[in-house]
Amino acid sequence: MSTRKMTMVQAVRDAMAVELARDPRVVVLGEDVGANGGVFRATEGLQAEFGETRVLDTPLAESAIVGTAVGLAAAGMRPIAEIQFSGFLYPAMNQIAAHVARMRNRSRGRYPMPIVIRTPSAGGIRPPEHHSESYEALFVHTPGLKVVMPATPTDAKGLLASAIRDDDPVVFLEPTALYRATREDVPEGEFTLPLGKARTVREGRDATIVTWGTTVKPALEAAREVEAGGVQIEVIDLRTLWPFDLEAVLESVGRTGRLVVVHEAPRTAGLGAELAALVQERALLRLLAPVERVTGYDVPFPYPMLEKHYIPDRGRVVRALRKTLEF
Amino acid sequence: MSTRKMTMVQAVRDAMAVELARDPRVVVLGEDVGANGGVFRATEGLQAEFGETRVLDTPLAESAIVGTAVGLAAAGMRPIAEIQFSGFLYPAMNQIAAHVARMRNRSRGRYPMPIVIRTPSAGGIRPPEHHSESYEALFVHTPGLKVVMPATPTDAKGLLASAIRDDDPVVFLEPTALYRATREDVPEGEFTLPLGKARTVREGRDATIVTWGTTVKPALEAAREVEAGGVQIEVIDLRTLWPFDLEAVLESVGRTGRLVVVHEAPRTAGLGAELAALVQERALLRLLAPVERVTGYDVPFPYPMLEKHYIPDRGRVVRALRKTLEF
Amino acid sequence: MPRTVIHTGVTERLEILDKDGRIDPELDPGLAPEILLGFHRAMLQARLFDDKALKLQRQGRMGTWASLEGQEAAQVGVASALAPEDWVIPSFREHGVLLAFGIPGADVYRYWRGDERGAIPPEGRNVLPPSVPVGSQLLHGVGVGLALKLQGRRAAAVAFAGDGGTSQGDFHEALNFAGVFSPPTVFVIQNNHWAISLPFRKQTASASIAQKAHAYGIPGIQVDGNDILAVHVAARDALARARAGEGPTLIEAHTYRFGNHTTSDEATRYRSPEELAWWRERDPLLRLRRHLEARGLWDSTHEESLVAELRAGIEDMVEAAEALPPPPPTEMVEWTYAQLPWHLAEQRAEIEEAAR
Amino acid sequence: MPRTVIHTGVTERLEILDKDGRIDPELDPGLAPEILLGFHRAMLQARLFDDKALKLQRQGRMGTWASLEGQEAAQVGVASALAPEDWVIPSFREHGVLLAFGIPGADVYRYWRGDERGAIPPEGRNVLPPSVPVGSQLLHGVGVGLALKLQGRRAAAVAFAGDGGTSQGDFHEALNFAGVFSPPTVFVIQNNHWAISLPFRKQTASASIAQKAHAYGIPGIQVDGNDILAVHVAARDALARARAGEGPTLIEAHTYRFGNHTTSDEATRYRSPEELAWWRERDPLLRLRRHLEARGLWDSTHEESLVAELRAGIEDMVEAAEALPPPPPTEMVEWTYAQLPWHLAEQRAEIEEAAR
Ligand SMILES: Cc1ncc(C[n+]2csc(CCOP(=O)(O)OP(=O)(O)O)c2C)c(N)n1
Ligand SMILES: Cc1ncc(C[n+]2csc(CCOP(=O)(O)OP(=O)(O)O)c2C)c(N)n1
Ligand SMILES: [Mg+2]
Ligand SMILES: [Mg+2]
Repeated sequence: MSTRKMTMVQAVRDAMAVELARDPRVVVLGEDVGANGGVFRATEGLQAEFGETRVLDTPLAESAIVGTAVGLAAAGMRPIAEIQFSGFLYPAMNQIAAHVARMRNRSRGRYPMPIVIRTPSAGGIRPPEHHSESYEALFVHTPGLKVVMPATPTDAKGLLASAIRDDDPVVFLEPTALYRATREDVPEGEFTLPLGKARTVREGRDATIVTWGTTVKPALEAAREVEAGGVQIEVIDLRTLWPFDLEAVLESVGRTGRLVVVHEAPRTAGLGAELAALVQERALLRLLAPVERVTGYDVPFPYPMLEKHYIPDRGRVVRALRKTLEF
Repeated sequence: MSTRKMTMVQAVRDAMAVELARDPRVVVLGEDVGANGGVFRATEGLQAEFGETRVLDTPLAESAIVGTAVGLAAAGMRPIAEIQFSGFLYPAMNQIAAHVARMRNRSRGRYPMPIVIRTPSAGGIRPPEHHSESYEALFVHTPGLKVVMPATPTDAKGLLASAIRDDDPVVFLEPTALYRATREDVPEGEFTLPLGKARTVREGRDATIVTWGTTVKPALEAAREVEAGGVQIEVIDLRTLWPFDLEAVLESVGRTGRLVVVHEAPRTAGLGAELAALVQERALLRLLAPVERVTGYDVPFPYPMLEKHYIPDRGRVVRALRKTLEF
Repeated sequence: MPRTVIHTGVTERLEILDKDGRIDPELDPGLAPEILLGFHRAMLQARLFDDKALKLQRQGRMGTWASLEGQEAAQVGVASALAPEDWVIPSFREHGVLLAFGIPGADVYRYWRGDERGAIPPEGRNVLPPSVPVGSQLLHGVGVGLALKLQGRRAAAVAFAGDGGTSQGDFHEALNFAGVFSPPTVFVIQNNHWAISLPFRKQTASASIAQKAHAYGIPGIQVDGNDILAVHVAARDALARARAGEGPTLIEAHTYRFGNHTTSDEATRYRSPEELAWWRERDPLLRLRRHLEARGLWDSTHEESLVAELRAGIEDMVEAAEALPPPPPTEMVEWTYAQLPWHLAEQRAEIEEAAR
Repeated sequence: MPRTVIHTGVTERLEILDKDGRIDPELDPGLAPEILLGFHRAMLQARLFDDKALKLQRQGRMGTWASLEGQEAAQVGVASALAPEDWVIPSFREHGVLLAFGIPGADVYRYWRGDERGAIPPEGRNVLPPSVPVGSQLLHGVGVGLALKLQGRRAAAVAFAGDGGTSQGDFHEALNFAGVFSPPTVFVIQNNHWAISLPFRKQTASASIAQKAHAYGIPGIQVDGNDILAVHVAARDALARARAGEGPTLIEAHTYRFGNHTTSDEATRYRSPEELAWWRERDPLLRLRRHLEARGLWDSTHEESLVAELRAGIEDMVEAAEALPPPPPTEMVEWTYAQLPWHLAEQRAEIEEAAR
């Protein structure tokens, strides 16, 4: 398979270009996705290539973007709806939760919803308010949705392509801080990676970190730092946040007996809680220490001056690892 | 303190009547809250008593109801916004999460949001779609909100009065199935109960059930059934769902070593997950069995024909209790 | 030059058949008698179907029911202009549209008895399930219309809402998208003057809903919604334009619900018997019957035998609806995803265990 | 009777000062020279303040910045009609409104440097923090207006949004509520013809935003938004009506942003230099200056000394903004609730530990 060096945002674009070319039912709609190529350039050149009927610049209305996608999907299209930042998912929440997530169920399979809702997500780029949010737990808690967040260019391409081909709606969260953070060889042309499979980023036997998106990096850094002390830390990138790869998590924690979950979203009722709940439910007797959570705090994502104190960093993960190892 | 027999919906009405009379800043707004007295009669007669400027029948728009409440609160009023059913909170989600929950923080205290968002919630009355939802986890996960759900007429009155007086926004979930389920003596006139305090409904030493709202009843029934076998089950009604009474939960589980959480909302990333996460975090070594969750399933709340199979009932709680007791 | 008029928006109302059954000769669409008799049949069926549902509800054999009585012309007038390949995107009160569009009455009853399976339209008919969140479905009308356009189909989408629905943000976003993308979508607002207890004059300070079309640069028209001819003609023309690629239309059908909002409501709490009486004089069914009678096309014998025939058909629908056994409890987890994920496989087992 | 006109909505546009600085004598509001000079000063200050922010941003001393250049008349025209007891509910581009309404420039800079404390208005001034979710703040304008009305205050609320903001459901819901409840709220839409890369003609098929007022039964007017006199007069009249209990108004100010959408944007990707040049000829500042010069009230010497004076003031604002030390990390948990709940007390301790 031939590859090309791509950043994550290029990989995202490439996945859409390939799927638009492959399946005439695929359409892209959202704010500034046309001539502007998206505010992050994730749709750069797509309108020029596929025309204004396949790549639609919409008026500024998120509920309408998603609600229109519902109608498009009901009538046989496969829309990719871009929400400009995850902070602006809320105006579309009714369409997402009341219709996207339910239409298949409500119509007993007659009107499936093969919709991808792509949205730049999470923090780290020092933007104004509402541009740094991590809302995965809201969507995980909403039955009928799948939720994905890639942490590498390759995963972004393969998972987005799978999401587009999936017959169920997928909320696809793209970490803005990673859009241009690295370049790597990404397969060209058609390429998919299975949804629902975690990725073991680093193997270890003494503790497991489960994380995703922006916090994979500080987790790895923390693992390396702690390993200087002679222990081995396993790092799992969840990738698909729901339905997630519980098997991989349980297999790892079954071996290590210790789990630290790291995520940017606020802690309370976040996805870390679900991980903790499932692990204690199914592996209580294997747990050598409580499941630790290293997360954003339970406050609105702060403005740029304090943002770095909010996002879990290496130091906080190290502390949690030490705590669990010394329990 | 003189009392009067009231159903829960009467108690809710009474709390609003007392607070409207007590504080001229309190206003009620929502759909059909005027002449009609609310679709459940929770605002019956309030408009006649306090006038159309204190009790406002609004056009049919939830975002506007909450968004208007934000402006009212910013300018010194204390609005009580009724959302006709919790299923219709979604259109107001942006106003709730982006503004109600954040305005105090965003303005560094200059514009507090003493808003109560009251909404009939949860299942059991066999209505059409979207009239039975339990969305507490969404609000618990949203920093800046308090979340309350009473299970008795007295709690409804005392907690709603406190919510109205509270300087922070409170999402007040009223279980429709309990609106007229019982009548009890409720204090007349001014009466408050503190937010953040759980209520121990039944004491026991062998296992703890934590629940709220509609599922307090099946939890109690299950406790009684299991106790026939000689064990004692403690039942805690959480009442304030966030920030909840962790102390009470930990104290109880610290004694019993076993916890079953019962709620109607879908299981995954529900509030039960947070309870499990906190308890294993702070009392792992006391746990004699995994925290069990008895919840709604991870599907949209079903239409009336299957609703009784969705809502946790005595049988399912009994099974969970047996499982935890026999672990 | 300085204080200049930049826009003048004129909004019209169409009435053809007056309350006494007389047709305005200039506007007479000249429909054949069979067509008019068909309208009458469909409206009568809708009314009897509705009446039966209310009776069943009182007997505990039906769930919450939203009555359409009084709105038969507004519903049948639109449905009668549809082609089989058109899409219907209903709200929760459009039983009359569904019946006239060929949805089995038994399915409609099933749905409102609390069974999701009642929302599956027969093959060859495209009707989205009733949308309960008021106004939200209008956006689906935009999306369906856009899909039809992209697919190059000569078909249209009709999306319904009530007067209350026009207050929702989604109404605005749908009509604005429709103005911009010009899908073959017809928006039909049945303005029955009440949204539960809120009268239209408190729903908006606008004099009409039709005039809101000017805010979106699309055509809008108000029709006497109790006049089957006016509704039919407006819908027919709007649909023809839509199918011809000429874009969306907003139709406001002025009508009234004779009954309670739903079986959970008590309309006497908020509206006057005089108002109801005023509207009952404008009963859409009576009006057409008067017209047919005046033309010698109808009489009470015809009426009686048609009522008997339709009632019998409705009894069959009830029987069919009630004959369907409730789904097994596990049914509830089967349809949320295309393939059952691990957690729902586990939960299905829980449901089975609980049902034992 | 049958096909009748039920509504005619006329929408007007107001222009007073033309692009060459000539006043239409019939519409001349006859403002005193000091007032006009005040307008000029405020507009120039806004432009220099904006320019400085862009420079700071390039030097890494400012966060993302949304430039107001070109919209000075639309902003100062409204602000100059405000009374101290009025409320301002801004979007994210209204720096010119804030400055002219008496908000310290240092605070505005602080806010956009990424410090929540910059959003606290001085005592006696009521300005809500910038609202980033487009359109959502218009509803706050309704609520504030309603509160003022309930409290019997003779004050008004002014809520701002852009052309893009009018596509949001919240715009619709706000204007509809305003029509129904008649709060003393003025909605000011700065139609700068672009919402990031979307031109106004793709934002809506409506010919104007002003005409949308007819959908809500409230007065609406379009003004030349680069004409400080037209903006001021329209705002003054709307505010007077609001304070007198005569209800809300929608004002559309036709204007243009000369710069990029924000410092993250590159406008040449989507719009032509010709369009920009056309609008630059209609620069709101130049236009007033031409007028003042023609009346002998201004010349280049005045201009130079005013620029120098304003620049010095702006340097002070920068200094004050930069002098404020960043808040301690624990600050982030202090303001979410009136009293710190247990979980945030714990998290505060975590933050302290992490900062060590
Ligand atoms: C978003 C939303 N809010 C509230 C409700 C509750 N509700 C159901 S019908 C209705 C009134 C609808 O009025 P209208 O749109 O005029 O339609 P009609 O009932 O008159 O047919 C309300 C408030 C709902 N279904 N959806
Ligand atoms: C709800 C929402 N969606 C998207 C955005 C991202 N965004 C910020 S400004 C903007 C364009 C706004 O255009 P307009 O309303 O015309 O105001 P202008 O920027 O021209 O002043 C967009 C899409 C946002 N802030 N809020
Ligand atoms: Mg109605
Ligand atoms: Mg704009």
